[in-house]
Amino acid sequence: MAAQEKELTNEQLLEMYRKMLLVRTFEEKCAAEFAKGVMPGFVHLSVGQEATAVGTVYGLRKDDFISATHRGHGCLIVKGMPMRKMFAEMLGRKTGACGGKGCSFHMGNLSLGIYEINGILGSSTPIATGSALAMKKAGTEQVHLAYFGDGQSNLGSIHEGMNFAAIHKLPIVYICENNLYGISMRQTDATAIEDIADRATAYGFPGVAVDGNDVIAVYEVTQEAVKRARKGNGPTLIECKTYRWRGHFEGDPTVYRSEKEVEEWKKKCPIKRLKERLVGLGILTEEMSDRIIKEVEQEVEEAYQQAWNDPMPAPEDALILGFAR
Amino acid sequence: MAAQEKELTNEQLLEMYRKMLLVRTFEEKCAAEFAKGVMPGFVHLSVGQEATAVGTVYGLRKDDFISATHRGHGCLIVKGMPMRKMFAEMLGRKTGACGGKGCSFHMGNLSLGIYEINGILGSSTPIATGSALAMKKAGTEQVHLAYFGDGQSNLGSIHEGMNFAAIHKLPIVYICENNLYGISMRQTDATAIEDIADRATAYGFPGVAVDGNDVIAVYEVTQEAVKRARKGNGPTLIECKTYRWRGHFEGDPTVYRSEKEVEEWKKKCPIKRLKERLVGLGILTEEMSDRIIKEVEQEVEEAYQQAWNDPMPAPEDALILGFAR
Amino acid sequence: MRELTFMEAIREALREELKRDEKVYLLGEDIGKFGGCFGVTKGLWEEFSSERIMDTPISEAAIVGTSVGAAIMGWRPVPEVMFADFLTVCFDQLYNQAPKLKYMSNGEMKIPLTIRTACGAGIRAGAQHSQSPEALCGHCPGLKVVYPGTAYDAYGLLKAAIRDDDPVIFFEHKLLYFISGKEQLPDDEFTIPLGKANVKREGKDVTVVAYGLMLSRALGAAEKLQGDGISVEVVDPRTLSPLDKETIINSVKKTHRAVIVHEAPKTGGYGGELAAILTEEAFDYLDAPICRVAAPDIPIPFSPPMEDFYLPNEERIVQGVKKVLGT
Amino acid sequence: MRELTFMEAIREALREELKRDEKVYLLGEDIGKFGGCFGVTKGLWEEFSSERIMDTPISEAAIVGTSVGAAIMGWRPVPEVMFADFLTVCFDQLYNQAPKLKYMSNGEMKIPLTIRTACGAGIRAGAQHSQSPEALCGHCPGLKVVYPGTAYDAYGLLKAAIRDDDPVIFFEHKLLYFISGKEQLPDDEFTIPLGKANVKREGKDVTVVAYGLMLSRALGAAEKLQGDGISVEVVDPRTLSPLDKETIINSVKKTHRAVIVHEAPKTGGYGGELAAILTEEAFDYLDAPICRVAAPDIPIPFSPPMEDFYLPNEERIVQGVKKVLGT
Ligand SMILES: Cc1ncc(C[n+]2csc(CCOP(=O)(O)OP(=O)(O)O)c2C)c(N)n1
Ligand SMILES: Cc1ncc(C[n+]2csc(CCOP(=O)(O)OP(=O)(O)O)c2C)c(N)n1
Ligand SMILES: [Mg+2]
Ligand SMILES: [Mg+2]
Repeated sequence: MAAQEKELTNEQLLEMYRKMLLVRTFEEKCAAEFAKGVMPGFVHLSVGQEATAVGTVYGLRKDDFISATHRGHGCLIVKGMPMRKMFAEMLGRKTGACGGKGCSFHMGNLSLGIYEINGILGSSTPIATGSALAMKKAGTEQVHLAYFGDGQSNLGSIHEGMNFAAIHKLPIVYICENNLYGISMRQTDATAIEDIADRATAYGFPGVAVDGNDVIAVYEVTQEAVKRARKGNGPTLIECKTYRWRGHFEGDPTVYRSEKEVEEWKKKCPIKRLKERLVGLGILTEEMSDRIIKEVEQEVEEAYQQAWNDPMPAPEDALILGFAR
Repeated sequence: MAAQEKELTNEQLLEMYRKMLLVRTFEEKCAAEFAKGVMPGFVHLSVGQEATAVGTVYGLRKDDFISATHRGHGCLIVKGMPMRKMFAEMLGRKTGACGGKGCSFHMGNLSLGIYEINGILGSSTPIATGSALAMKKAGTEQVHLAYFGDGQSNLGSIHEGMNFAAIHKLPIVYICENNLYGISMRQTDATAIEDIADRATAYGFPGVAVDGNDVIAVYEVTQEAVKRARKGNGPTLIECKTYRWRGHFEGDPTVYRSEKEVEEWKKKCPIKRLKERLVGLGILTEEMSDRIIKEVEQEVEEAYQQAWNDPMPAPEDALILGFAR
Repeated sequence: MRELTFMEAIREALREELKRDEKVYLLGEDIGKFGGCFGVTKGLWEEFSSERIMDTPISEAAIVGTSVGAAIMGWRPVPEVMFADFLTVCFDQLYNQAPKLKYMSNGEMKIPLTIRTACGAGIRAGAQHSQSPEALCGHCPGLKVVYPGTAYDAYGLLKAAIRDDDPVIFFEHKLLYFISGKEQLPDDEFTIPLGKANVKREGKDVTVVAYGLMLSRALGAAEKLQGDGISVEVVDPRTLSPLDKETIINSVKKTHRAVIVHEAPKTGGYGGELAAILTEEAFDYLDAPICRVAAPDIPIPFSPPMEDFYLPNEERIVQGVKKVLGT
Repeated sequence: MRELTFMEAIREALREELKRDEKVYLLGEDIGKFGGCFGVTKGLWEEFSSERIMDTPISEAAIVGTSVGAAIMGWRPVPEVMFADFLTVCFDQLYNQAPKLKYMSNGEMKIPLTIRTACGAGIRAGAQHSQSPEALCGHCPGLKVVYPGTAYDAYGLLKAAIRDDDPVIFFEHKLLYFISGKEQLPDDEFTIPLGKANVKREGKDVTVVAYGLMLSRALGAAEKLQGDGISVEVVDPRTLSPLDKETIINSVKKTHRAVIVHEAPKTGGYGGELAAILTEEAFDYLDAPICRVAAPDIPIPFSPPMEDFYLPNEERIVQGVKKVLGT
């Protein structure tokens, strides 16, 4: 890891810290507003998983692509998605990421290299694989990062996507965000294996399990896989072991796990962990951290207020197919 | 193997030999009749793969079940399916295995422990897995053998079926009949792995690759897996490496492979191989073999003649849902 | 009498069938301790065991596919597909397997299987969690399609479905889980035969055919129209396959006018089938064109004003009725 | 003029589009050196490369799913699903993905994708290799559905489909591969716009709407009926979605009678939609009930006498026409 820390400049490390805070603050704002009843529909938050989002996306090229999961707000933010558009979508505003036609778990932005989040588990995997095929055909050395959760790794489409990528050595990195549960189902009940990463064996490309709460470790393995993919050496499956602090969706009473388990994982907070490391390295001070937190809070708050003041679509806008954009 | 040969009595070894000949003769009869134009539809023959059919099915209990593939006539015959009913089905007769409603690749017989052959690749895997779940629930120590080809192993349903069986430790044995091709696609082009058996790693149960032309080796690994399954220790994936001598379906010009490759594999004929072994062991003589061949030919011929003379269904029989049987 | 909501009625039906027949078991994602995504199975896992109420991996092809296999072996699985939108990830089991195996095996295989699934829009769940794909299932010969609109019907039909020897898909509109009030159900158990429509309101000027959530909207529209002196008969087919043509046709023979309502997009929806049947078999009784009231042919938008616009409402049903009455 | 069979016309259209636009590529099972299960793509792999004519694993969700992804990136994939019966193993891509992503992304994503698939009965392929599932596709808003009945139409429509920016499913009836004779096609390339029906035969007593293989049977029936002094107009919608209602309605306004023919089972088939449209929009012109001639609601049997009984034939179309004429 020392090697990576050397590769990463102090500025970069601080930027990663800031982005983790940004994601956390965004998600907590969502939670608070959802609780007020102003955010319709289903909202899946990634609080506790920020190291995975930041570690995987940070370091991608602008023209690289990601296909995040329903719990992927963090990935989107790191890839450059304006938070105002995200809030606006979640509030059903006309200015939202999908003009209000999507929802929290369908946001995307092609020009920023962000595929629409897909609501059908598994189905985005072959789609992302096709994007990687297109990249290979175009010879642009772009890479696609395709995310899925531990739970959805049991779906057939994921098998088909990974096998297809393997035979064509496509420039794709599969990221399994293993937060131990698919809604209420423990990964260890949904599969008889310990590491989802081992499934790479079935396709003939490397599989790596990594501590998903260690942003630098995640960054490191991702960058290695991205490099491999860019060079034409094919896919990698990375499993990031992490944990979601909140319910599956907002409102989930989480009867299926103990408070103790949650508390244990909160102790492993990825943000606290990076902070301690940066403080230890002398890059960050408490004061700096407080300042960043304040800036980030303001940034999130502003984005939210703008989104809040954005207009709702007209009912008949439903009929516009959106060709105009 | 010596151990197994000891376990298998001479009678059993001869019976296996006879069954392999029966399968071969049945298939060759199909080929000949198809060539005459009297067998409608698609016919997929397993000539060259007899060791896999006999080695896996021989030794099953009567109340065990199989789900064979479209190339599964051999498995059906060994499990006890009357050849007359098979020929009758393939000739579209009312007396056929499915009353003429199925076809060559939909035959089955529940009371003999034979699921209908499925025409949609992959889809029979979860179904067979459900049968194994039923067996576990019933506590009957039955076992289900679920077949699939190398080509179809890339379908999502196979992934989902095997994962489901793994977590419940179901009494099922998955048999991958790897004959190197899925129609024209080489297994080595359709996957980036050498042994399909390795895919068991993705589910956490054993995977074994075996020489699918060695009937005794196939029998041995299958029996071990069956024992394991019966004891409640869960599934096994067995990959039988073999080769089909004929086209994918009758009429296939096989442009995708060389004559030389076929000739090489014909040298590895599983029947010749068993014969030589049995002759070597002093169990079989040329004369005995000739006699068996003759008997088998007569048996097949009689079944065919009976089927041939069976009546066709009436057109309106199409409307009968078949409740009456 | 017991007072039950739509959701409670379904839960009761499941509980009773689980008790009655040990071959019945439920399986699906998060239906155990979690009680189901919408809470339908709450308490069943505690009352029965994890063998009778099986939590599954996220693996719809396995959920439905293993159910087909176990059904062949004589069990009576009741798989749940969390959202009807996900039927497409296991659609082969619904289209090529469950409904065909009996026929293909010349009657040897029976598939006593009831797939429950939550459908419908109105909860701001977006384009992939809000659909009503009953028309897809209505074109799979051999598959029975049930789509109840009341707690009473849901209870009686679900019990009948579970006891049926053929595969059934059972649509539960998720808005009905939450907005339907308590209904009176007899204390003694009962079943409602599949394939029997029900006249939910008698009338003489026009027949409105509606099912699922749309039933309550049709009844609301009928009430409003009553004020205008228009007498509306509301017929709920309840099961789309097999379809009780007779009740629907008889109603139209009486009223001479028909409006068909469904929540799915109009084109290719089941309303086409219903209209076609009336045109084939009650043509001479029809005094006006048949009107279909359905959603527009677009994916379902998320934002509340747009989603509300998407879903057929009482007002549009009222307009449809007025249209066929030429008023 | 060039003389081409149905299969040759499709191959030519593919070849020309591959030449015209390097973003076009084909993928599917055994479409390369093998030339496709039915031989449609024969010679293309040799002429182009294995990058333009990609053999795939047996993996329909990957075949169609990767195509959706590549289409988003600006490519124009033409995946082949070997038999239309297999669409169900990748149906999510057809139902929830390809047709919805443009809308869900507010127009940001375009999906220029043409899925080719061989459908239809008549080759003794049994219940799972003989179906005509166009009605399922006709209920996926955003998905265009093409089902040609002649070599000329197949050629022009396939080229238009490949150039279209929206996802298209293109049904090719496999009997037409083999039984259709040579047709005259102009030497110069042409396209036929999607969403335009075609009057294949003019007549005045009754309109028969038919597509795919049924078109030729409808024309055969029309010829026979001519002998009885009945003048039949045959309209081929050619694309079911978008549907050219106008041409069909205008024909019925002229003839006052309609028979709708399709090969898929009657219940829930696309004939329901067509009949419903006529009942809604041409009711006052109809002098008789609309008659649907379609297959019975059963899986497709294998044995020749039963399969022949299953498939609608000229005789049944003749009877349908006589029925609506009351003769
Ligand atoms: C095909 C399909 N099945 C089920 C669902 C419902 N669903 C949405 S999220 C989810 C859990 C996903 O678990 P996992 O993949 O581990 O991701 P996580 O939510 O833990 O981030 C489920 C079951 C769905 N959207 N699509
Ligand atoms: C879902 C699906 N896709 C494609 C097919 C067409 N098909 C039938 S057999 C076959 C090849 C199967 O290859 P493999 O699994 O290796 O079995 P083999 O024929 O070699 O015994 C194909 C592609 C099908 N029946 N179902
Ligand atoms: Mg998870
Ligand atoms: Mg093979």
